[in-house]
Amino acid sequence: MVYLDNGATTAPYPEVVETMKEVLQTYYGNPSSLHHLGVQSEKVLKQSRELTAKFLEVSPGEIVFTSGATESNNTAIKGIAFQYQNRGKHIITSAVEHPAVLDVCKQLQDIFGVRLTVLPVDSKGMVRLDDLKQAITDETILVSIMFVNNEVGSIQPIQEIGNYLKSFPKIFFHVDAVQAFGKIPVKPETLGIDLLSLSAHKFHGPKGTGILYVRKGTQLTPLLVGGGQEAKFRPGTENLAGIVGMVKAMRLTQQKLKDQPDALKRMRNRLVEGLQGLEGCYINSPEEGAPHILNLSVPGVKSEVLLHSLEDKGIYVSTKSACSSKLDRPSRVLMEMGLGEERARSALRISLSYENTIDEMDYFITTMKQVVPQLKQMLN
Amino acid sequence: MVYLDNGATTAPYPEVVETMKEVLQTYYGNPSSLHHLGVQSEKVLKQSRELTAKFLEVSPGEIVFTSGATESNNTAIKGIAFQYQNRGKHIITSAVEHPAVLDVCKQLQDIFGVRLTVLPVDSKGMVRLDDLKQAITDETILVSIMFVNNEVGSIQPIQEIGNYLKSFPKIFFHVDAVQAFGKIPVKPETLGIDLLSLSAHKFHGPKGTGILYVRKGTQLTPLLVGGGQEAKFRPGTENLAGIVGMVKAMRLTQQKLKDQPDALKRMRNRLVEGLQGLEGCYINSPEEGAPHILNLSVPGVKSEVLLHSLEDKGIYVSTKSACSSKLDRPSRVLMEMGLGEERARSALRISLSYENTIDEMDYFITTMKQVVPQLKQMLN
Amino acid sequence: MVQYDDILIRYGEMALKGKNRGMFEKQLADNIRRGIHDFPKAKVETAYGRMYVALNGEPYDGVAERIKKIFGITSLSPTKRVENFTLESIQEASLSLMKDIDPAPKTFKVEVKRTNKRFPHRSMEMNHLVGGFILKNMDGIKVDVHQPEVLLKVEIRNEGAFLTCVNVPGFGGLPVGTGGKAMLLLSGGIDSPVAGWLTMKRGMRIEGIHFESPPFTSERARQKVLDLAGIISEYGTGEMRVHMVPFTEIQTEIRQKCPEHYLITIMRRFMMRIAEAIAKKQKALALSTGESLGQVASQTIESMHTINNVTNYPILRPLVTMDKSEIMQIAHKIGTYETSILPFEDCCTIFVPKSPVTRPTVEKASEFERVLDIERLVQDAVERTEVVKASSKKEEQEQFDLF
Ligand SMILES: Cc1ncc(COP(=O)(O)O)c(C=O)c1O
Ligand SMILES: Cc1ncc(COP(=O)(O)O)c(C=O)c1O
Repeated sequence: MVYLDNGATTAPYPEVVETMKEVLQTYYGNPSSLHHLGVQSEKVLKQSRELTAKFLEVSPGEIVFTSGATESNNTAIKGIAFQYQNRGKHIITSAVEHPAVLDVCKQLQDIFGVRLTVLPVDSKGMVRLDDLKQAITDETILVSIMFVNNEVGSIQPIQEIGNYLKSFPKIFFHVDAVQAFGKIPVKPETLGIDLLSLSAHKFHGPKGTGILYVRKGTQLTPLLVGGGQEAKFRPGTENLAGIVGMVKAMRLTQQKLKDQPDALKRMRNRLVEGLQGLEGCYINSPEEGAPHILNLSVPGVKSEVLLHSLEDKGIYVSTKSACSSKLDRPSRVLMEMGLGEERARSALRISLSYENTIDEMDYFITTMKQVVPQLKQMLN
Repeated sequence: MVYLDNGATTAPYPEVVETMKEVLQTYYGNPSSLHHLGVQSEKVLKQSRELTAKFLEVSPGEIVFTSGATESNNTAIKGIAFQYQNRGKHIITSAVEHPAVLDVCKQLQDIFGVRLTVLPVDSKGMVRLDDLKQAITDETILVSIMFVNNEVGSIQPIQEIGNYLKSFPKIFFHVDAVQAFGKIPVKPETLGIDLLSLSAHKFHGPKGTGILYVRKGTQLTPLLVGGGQEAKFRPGTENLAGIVGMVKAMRLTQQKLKDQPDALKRMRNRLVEGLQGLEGCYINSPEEGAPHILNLSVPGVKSEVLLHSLEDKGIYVSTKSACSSKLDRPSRVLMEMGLGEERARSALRISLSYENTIDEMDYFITTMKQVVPQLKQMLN
Repeated sequence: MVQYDDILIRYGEMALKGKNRGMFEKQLADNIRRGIHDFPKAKVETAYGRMYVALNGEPYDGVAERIKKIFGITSLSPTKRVENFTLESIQEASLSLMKDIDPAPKTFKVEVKRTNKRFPHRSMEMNHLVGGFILKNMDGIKVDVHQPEVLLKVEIRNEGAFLTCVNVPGFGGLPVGTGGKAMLLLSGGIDSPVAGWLTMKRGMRIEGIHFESPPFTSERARQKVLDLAGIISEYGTGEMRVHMVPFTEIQTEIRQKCPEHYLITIMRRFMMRIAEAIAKKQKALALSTGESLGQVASQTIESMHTINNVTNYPILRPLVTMDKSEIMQIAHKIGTYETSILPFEDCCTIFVPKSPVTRPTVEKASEFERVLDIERLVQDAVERTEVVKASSKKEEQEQFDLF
């Protein structure tokens, strides 16, 4: 099996599974309980928070553990919208956000009277700083832009936006960095980010755990209310096994990024070169995109058909983002990039992880060169 | 070690841990992915939903998997409040709810202009149907009453309330059944419940997973917005390992309730009898309360002190609900029951599970008889 | 974001003449080294009468956050090093530094010092060349030679050009470890950590003494004290020993045998006796407490007099004249407040008499105590005392092998 769908989700590292098992068996006490079992759990939780903070180069008090990026995004965006509604009701986001950002903003627009500006992207899938500058008004309270696009891998100009927004102390900057962590450096503080979302299962951690970084001093109207855990930003009995598993996965992933900083890039380059010879195959990802995502189209061959043909050969890829893949629609992101419906209907996303190998890339290329002409012939 | 803090959280069953490990290793595909790995995960998810539905005697389409009861409660209460705000803005709840209900209602009151009625309780910790009847107005859209109180174990008259509310088709009935499942029968449909919350870690499942039952036809403004999973009631990549672990724990727990329907009750009775001879020790729980919770006070000895003395002997209990136990305040629930500050400051909660034994009860009784007089002497 | 190369450290040189200076600098360098141990590439260097930390790629913010706490430092400045001596690169670097200041300044002044005489432009000329370049490339900024918001210093030396424009104040004081040792009576409250911090400020090393009364006090209360010790140790040597004294027996004895209104007075006299005994063993020359006058009924001057009577040791009371609000302000500033307010029982909150005496006398206290075997109780508590090391270093705390 050649698993090239790491943008949808990743297999947990064996070490992550082991450590989760240990936590489930040993540290099951409720971190809020006063007795020794509770104290032990609380200490494990504290250490998890400190390590997470260290990996992101922020303070432990700025780390909120959540149930995943969907929750992190909702907590951040709605939290700001409700908390600061007296300052203004205008939010800016981009057209290529994940639904867990874009649809949250739309919900705020539809139900809570928030005014929304959705920035377009260029042919590389990137927002333009100038567009952002023009969109800002006195009413703007939040800018939410993703770090790395999940379908094509475009890296947004987060540093530039962060720098620019520094002169607007009343505007908060949220970044969905789900596809960035472990692939490129993610340092919210130096990037000028106020809120940042991560999801563990995208870097070989368990599903159902995530992180929201909340810069010190940022207030949020809590989305979840309850027992007061996570400094009231995210109450509910803590999923300690998931959290520890996630932190372990963070550590291992950061280590890989450090030890083999070019590994993903090399695999991606191999794919690009290898596919050059394949007629009718177009690369949709920008050259300077994230190293782990390569989006391509074979106009004339519907995404799903190509996907299943590859599956027959043991290769697993996806058509677009996992959660929208069951809808038979052209890729929204490719449409926004202006690539046209034909390419948007025939797009495949190859998404890599450090667990993949160059050999697998070669196998993918060979298989494509075999499958695509066959399909084209059948479809003509 | 004698663990009597099962109301705070329980140790996952070994079978639950094993099955989670297997899911993490084998079914890591994203249920939304189109390829085989995704399809397999989707099937596992579907089966989980069907089993859950069977255990609760409802339809699979009415089951929403969440990250725990805090999220279930928030989703239900806010979901109704926003969805039906045009019908009215009045919510009724009780004074002895968990903060994950009461504080949600208060947030709606403080920030979103909802009118809130908080029903008082009698000396047994129970709401009176008459109070509820009087509180209902034309504006009422939601009644949220817990099934079993987490501090003292009072069982609320859910069936009566459910029956009564049947004549108000526009009022939704939400029940926080976190402390009820596995201890008493929980059948939302026959009880007239529209929304019901559960949390896996209270019945030997993993932390970070829960259930929201949403009766067919009930609309909710989603709290989390995103990729559309869980019929849009709760998007985000599904925590499959957690879900499967939870369903396994449900099955095992229901089996125990069936096989040994009196086990908990017998242990609780033993405690009550055994403590009768202990001077200055008062039982706060109503006789006809849930079989797994026994709340007691030793006036003059602060809860925390007794807790730590028991801990020295290897017995783990709690002072009140776990999440509020770090606050040095008298128990809110006991105050509401009119038991007075002295008893509310000296309360202990003993909470049982099927894993406890009669021998452990005897050990607890012996230890109390030894420790309490010592403490009283030291404190006099 | 500017990548800084070094952090220049300034310390109160004026006060330090002669042979103390070497000791002072060495201790300060040691304390800084320990403070930034988890930024392994950063190196402390002393050269030509100044001290700086070469970042070698470590983040300025993270490193500065640690350093700026350390007692003995009056201020610090991040510096940018320009290795080649072209005018353009110095101008560009100056501009990037200015642009990095948040919020953007309205006025500035350039001060160039040239010790490398081979550099072609003289200092005065450079002031104009650099200043003019910034004026041309930044909006809304003016030169103010008298009271500039930002003073951009450019030093052109043989090793390179060094640029600084930010001056971050430190806490001053003397490096911990240069002034002997005191034993701090450390409860879990707001006051005693602040007292410890102030004691450290004058260069004293401190060790904590904490009185525990299990089962009245808990594991979390103990952890809280260790956390507090860890927080204040960051201002000194990065670690602190805490002596955990078992106090339950003494408290219950007093409670059972002495009049209730003298309970607190007698309890505190025991604390002093025990602290003195431990101080002797540890070769400390003073005790330090968080007492301030008139805060609570037990902190009257009469009370202080009666309690003080059991020891000849100097008792440092850095908070003695402060209002509660002043103390809280410091607690916030030094980062102990949030931990101090966690609501775990400590030994002083368990037995609270209904009407404690506000004007105790030595005579009465001694008389009431006569029923107790003072020597045995003290000796026994000292013998059973456990020493725990609190540390600001995470890896020296209890760690789980899970990650
Ligand atoms: C960019 C981006 N944001 C958010 C999410 C949502 O993450 P999760 O499903 O773990 O909540 C995903 C992946 O699904 C993603 O790729
Ligand atoms: C009655 C009740 N409701 C809700 C909760 C919250 O559950 P969780 O912390 O798993 O979200 C609890 C337990 O903490 C509870 O006892």
